Amino acid sequence: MPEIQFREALNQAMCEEMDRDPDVFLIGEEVAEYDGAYKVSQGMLARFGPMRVVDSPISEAGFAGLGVGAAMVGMRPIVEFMTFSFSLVAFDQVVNNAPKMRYMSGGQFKVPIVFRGISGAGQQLAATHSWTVDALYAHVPGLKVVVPTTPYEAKGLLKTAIRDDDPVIFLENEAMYGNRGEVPAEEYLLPFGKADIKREGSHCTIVAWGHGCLTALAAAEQLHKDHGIEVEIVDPRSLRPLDIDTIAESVKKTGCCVTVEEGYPTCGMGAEIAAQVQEKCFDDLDHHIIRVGSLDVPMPYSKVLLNHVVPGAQRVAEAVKQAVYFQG
Amino acid sequence: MPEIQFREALNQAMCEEMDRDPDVFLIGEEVAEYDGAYKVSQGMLARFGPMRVVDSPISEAGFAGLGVGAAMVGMRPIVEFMTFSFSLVAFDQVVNNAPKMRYMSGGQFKVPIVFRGISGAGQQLAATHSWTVDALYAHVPGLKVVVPTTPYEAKGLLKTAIRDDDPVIFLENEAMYGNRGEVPAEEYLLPFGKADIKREGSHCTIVAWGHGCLTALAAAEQLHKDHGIEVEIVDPRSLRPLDIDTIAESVKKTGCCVTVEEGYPTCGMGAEIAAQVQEKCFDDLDHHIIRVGSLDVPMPYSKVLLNHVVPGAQRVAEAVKQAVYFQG
Amino acid sequence: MITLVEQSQKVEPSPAQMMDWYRQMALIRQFELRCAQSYQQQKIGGFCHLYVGQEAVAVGSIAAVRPTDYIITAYRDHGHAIARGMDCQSLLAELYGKASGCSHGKGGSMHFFDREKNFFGGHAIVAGHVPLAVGLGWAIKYRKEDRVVLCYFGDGAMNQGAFHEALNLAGLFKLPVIFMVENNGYGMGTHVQRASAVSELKLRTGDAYGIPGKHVDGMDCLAMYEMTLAAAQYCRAGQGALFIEVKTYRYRGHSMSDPQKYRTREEVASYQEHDPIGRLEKLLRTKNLLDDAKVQAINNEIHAHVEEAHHQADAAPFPQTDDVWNDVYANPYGPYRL
Amino acid sequence: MITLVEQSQKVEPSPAQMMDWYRQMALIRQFELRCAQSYQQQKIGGFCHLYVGQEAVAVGSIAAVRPTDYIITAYRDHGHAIARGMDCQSLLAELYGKASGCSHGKGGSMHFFDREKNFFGGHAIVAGHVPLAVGLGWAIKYRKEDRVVLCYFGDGAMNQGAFHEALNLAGLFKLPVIFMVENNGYGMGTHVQRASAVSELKLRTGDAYGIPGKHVDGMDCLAMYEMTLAAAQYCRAGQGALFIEVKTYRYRGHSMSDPQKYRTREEVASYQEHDPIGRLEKLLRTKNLLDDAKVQAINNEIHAHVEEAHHQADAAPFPQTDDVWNDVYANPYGPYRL
Ligand SMILES: Cc1ncc(C[n+]2csc(CCOP(=O)(O)OP(=O)(O)O)c2C)c(N)n1
Ligand SMILES: Cc1ncc(C[n+]2csc(CCOP(=O)(O)OP(=O)(O)O)c2C)c(N)n1
Ligand SMILES: [Mg+2]
Ligand SMILES: [Mg+2]
Repeated sequence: MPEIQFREALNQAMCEEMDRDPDVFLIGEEVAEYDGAYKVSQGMLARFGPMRVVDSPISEAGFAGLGVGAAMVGMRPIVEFMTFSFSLVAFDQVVNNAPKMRYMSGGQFKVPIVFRGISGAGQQLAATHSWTVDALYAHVPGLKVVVPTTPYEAKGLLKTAIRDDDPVIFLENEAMYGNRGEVPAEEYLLPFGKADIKREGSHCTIVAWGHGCLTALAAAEQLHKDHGIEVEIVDPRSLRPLDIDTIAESVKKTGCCVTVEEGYPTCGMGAEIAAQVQEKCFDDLDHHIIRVGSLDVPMPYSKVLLNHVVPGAQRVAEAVKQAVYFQG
Repeated sequence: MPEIQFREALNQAMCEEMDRDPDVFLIGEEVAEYDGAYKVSQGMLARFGPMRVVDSPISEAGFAGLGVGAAMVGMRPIVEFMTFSFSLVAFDQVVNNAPKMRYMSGGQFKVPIVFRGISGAGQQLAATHSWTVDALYAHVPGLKVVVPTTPYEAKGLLKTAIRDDDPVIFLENEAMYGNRGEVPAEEYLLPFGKADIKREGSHCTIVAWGHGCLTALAAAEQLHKDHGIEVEIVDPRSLRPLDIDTIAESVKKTGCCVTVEEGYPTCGMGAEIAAQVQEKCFDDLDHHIIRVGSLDVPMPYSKVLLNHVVPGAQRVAEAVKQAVYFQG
Repeated sequence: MITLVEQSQKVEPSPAQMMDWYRQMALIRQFELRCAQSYQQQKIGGFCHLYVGQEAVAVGSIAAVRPTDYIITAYRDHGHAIARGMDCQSLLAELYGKASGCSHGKGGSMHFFDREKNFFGGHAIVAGHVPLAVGLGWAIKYRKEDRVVLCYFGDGAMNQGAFHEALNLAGLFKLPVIFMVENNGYGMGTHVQRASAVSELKLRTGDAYGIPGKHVDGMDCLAMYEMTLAAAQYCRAGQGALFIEVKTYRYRGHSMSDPQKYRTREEVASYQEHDPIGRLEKLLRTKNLLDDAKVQAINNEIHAHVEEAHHQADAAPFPQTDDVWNDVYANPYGPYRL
Repeated sequence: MITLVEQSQKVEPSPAQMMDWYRQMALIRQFELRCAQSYQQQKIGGFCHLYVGQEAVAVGSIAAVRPTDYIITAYRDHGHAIARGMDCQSLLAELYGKASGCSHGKGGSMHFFDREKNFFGGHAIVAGHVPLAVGLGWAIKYRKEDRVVLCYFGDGAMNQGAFHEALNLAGLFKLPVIFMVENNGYGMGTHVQRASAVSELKLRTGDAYGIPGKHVDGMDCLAMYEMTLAAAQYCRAGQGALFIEVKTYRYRGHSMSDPQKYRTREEVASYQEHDPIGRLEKLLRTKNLLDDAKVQAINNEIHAHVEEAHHQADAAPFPQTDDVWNDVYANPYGPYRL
């Protein structure tokens, strides 16, 4: 299988779907002539022309809404937010127009739109530019929220997202764009609502996705090597719908659960998973569920502070040790 | 003690603080000449004049940002959102500018601003107009989120909010504006981060606030009368800071916990409370924590549908019965 | 460049057309009065914004476009829906929260939709739909279709950020969208002069977005028709977007609970003297198309129609509570097959 | 009404003033080049937007206002901070993420703040600070103070909703705010003509917000000074807000990682011929205020200053990790006493 970068996987997904369906187009800031602020759309303008790969002014509410309107007549817009931190100026369009048009019209309209772009901290961009928006959007019925961890998932999930008839929030991470991974040459799709066991283990379940999942994998490796603690990592891949069954099954096996997220912890995705896990696995838990998240502060610029705020492998490992009552 | 309406309590709080401090002003849509869309600011224009009670165009991002800017030089704006559903077009100003200016500037600026207005469903306004924004704002470090349940709390907490040096999200509910309650004639303030036990009981803890707390009280009365089940109701009054200690103490006593919220359940405040309670009270819980919230759908218009979506006393009572293993 | 009306040949609508418009306006008015009554009876809930006084705007402008053209508006949408030919019964059923409502009882007054009739709502967030209109325009341009978008909003909406972003996009991409501000003088209780730094709204889009601004008397159904016809022609010719300031007036309060202390009875009365229905009626009388008896007959017929719609809607069943779960998603589990 | 410059008496800055401006511009340039170097050495992280080429804008305009006036800008804020008199060492320390930085290492390049110097940031969300500027203006008017606000933003920012809402408010409330667009031709890689339906930006605010739009050559420090002086006079006189389109150019990429395929070397070179520093230097030479030796001396002195600042900032300690918890709230528990 060819090994490609995460950003190439996304690029392939978009190109294949645009080849397949003339209703698909990409709009966003710098997606066309600049080839994408992070080069995800590299070469697409040359290939598809300016009506299908569209540079927008810095008007997130405007072009997000443009996408929703176009989707209402059957187009399939891919709306790129340079980062999802900038989706906050378009928040009303994303949380009110996209996910509610179908419901409010009694089912007359589909809104097949994908909002995609970077979410997450880690690049020293300080408080306003470092949003992890998982929880903000998973909160909203009518939206679907997808977070790929590998290039393989990036491609398969993005293709599914583009074909999906509902608005999908597709969250990427700058730190992962260069990551390489195997991606089949043949076409494939990956389903939403189907978690992936990224690592098997019997001592503790970690639920983690996206960049946090890579952190969890590193922690798991360390715990294995240092202490023989075998962690099972469940990657939900989509946060809405959430495959709670697979998560619960794992927790029933291990008896404990740690969640990892890079966003603000309060009312975060970790809280949601904890609330559901304690409901499904009340009699199976040997320890309370531990949430590992960003510290509950705005994101600072300075690297030493940033590294303290964003959860690293060490913090995850400590949580696991606590969960399994490890006496070091 | 005089009995006054909830809206009068808010009005008194604003008037007293404006009398006391010339830096306090009120801005919003229809707050001045119209006397407030919901008459909360009745008479204030006449009393304080148009520089201190300010009608704004329909520009939520504009006037929310105006407030933040004015707060940076020591003014104390009260920004009224006609409803918090409309705060979503100003989301970036509320979640990025207000709560992060202090942090990003290394503590050079205070942002003493209050954003207040209606939050909650219940008036048949359909999906875009029926937001309960508790969780959206409690998610964000740098904000404080306050929800009064009684006129007494409305006044005491709003006065605290206006004097607070940080941005405060102050959530009211249209259905409660006419509610009457005793309010002392003398001046008083109520603290944030201090829960109130709205009802004592030994069988089950309900955590509920604002309109949901009234629902919980109704359920408690019903459970008491019908089944002799004695519910303890803990009203956190502020969701950020959250008085988890008082909640946990109650749960340790009762052994079970039900949360009630009117917002979307996923990544909601109920999830946060559940996650914290299972952490603090893991060994004390006899049943998993049950969350009662809005059904996980956009808010429908039709009353029969709406009443099904918003949690009522019946649904709360059922949850309590489940939590105490009541065999009816 | 923007001498629209002058360019288009002077249009003389046929007697049948004018009679139709008269009927439509009268229907809207009676429909709205019925709504007021039903609201008082608490058959209608939520916010309900009546179109009384503004009838000529929707009727005249929608008459000038084709059924294939796209229409989108704000929450004061009853008039547009009726002018677009939506059935009164399905509208009343919607208002009464019934399953047979045009939005299955999920939308209510502010959210009328009709996919078949190219009626894209009914939107309650002020100016939130203006970017959607641009998206509809984008789709038309993308697909090289012979359509235009008619997008209505109020004077108050022009101070929203979404309006600004949308208009710049429409100007930049030269999209076939007619932006029509129904300037009824007030956004809720706020006079346009207390909300817009520049209250001559037709000026606000030319230098700002390269979208020419025109001006028309919204109490005059024929003028509305003529202006919109010219505008649609302009858009169809690929010349880009247009902005039209429509001067109109609402006779009733902003919504059902409005003490209206911001204006005088005299002000309302002065506009009612130019009532759009009365005005067309007068014209039709001079043309001998109407007389007292015909007016009475038409009103009776409309009354019967509205009452019948009301009775049917009233008798229709409410949705099942389980219906709350429907239409949250088109693909609840996603399209997983290749 | 808006013949600003003409109205104000023609200003002739003193030799000392002009020498000061020359020094400031040279300092900004050397500071920025040092930043580029430090960025390459990974001493600076995040986004870093250099001001090279635009020096005359900040220097000329800030020279024209008083220390008590309020200044607020976007993320390309190094030049404004230096022109406002902020200390290079505290700026470099900020860039290096040090506790002694002007924002204690929490803000970085895009978030310089100095309360003492009335410098209100440094804001990274495009146009997100424009409403804040209006709030500063509101406070001035409310308190009847003799101040103005100088608010900078880029050409790209004018297509944001927040810009629109803010300008309408400033126009409506007649606030003492000078809105200054630094039109450097591009928002990232997008030419202003591909982003703004109307690319002559000075036109965009008059008919839209009743805020007169002026135009000035941003490569000419003296013109900037003159225009801003007149504008401040206008605002101080209570005449309301003003908009100034400043034509300028950035020599470097948008941020540190910009391949700049959207423009040619020739284009950049053509602007560099009108370099603001070179231009003032030429003038000062004709006035015999500068010669080769003096230029050299000034540059040496600045170089030493920047290097010294760099060394001190570089040697300064990082914040303690526990510092992440500071300054989230001013009152972590609220003011509970009466
Ligand atoms: C973003 C937003 N802010 C506020 C409101 C509340 N609101 C509804 S209608 C209205 C007035 C709108 O006036 P205008 O645009 O002139 O339309 P009209 O009612 O006159 O038809 C307001 C303030 C809203 N729906 N959305
Ligand atoms: C709301 C928002 N959208 C997008 C961005 C990303 N971004 C940062 S700067 C920039 C270009 C801004 O151009 P302009 O306003 O002309 O300022 P300049 O960089 O030329 O000084 C973009 C798109 C952002 N910071 N905020
Ligand atoms: Mg109006
Ligand atoms: Mg620029």
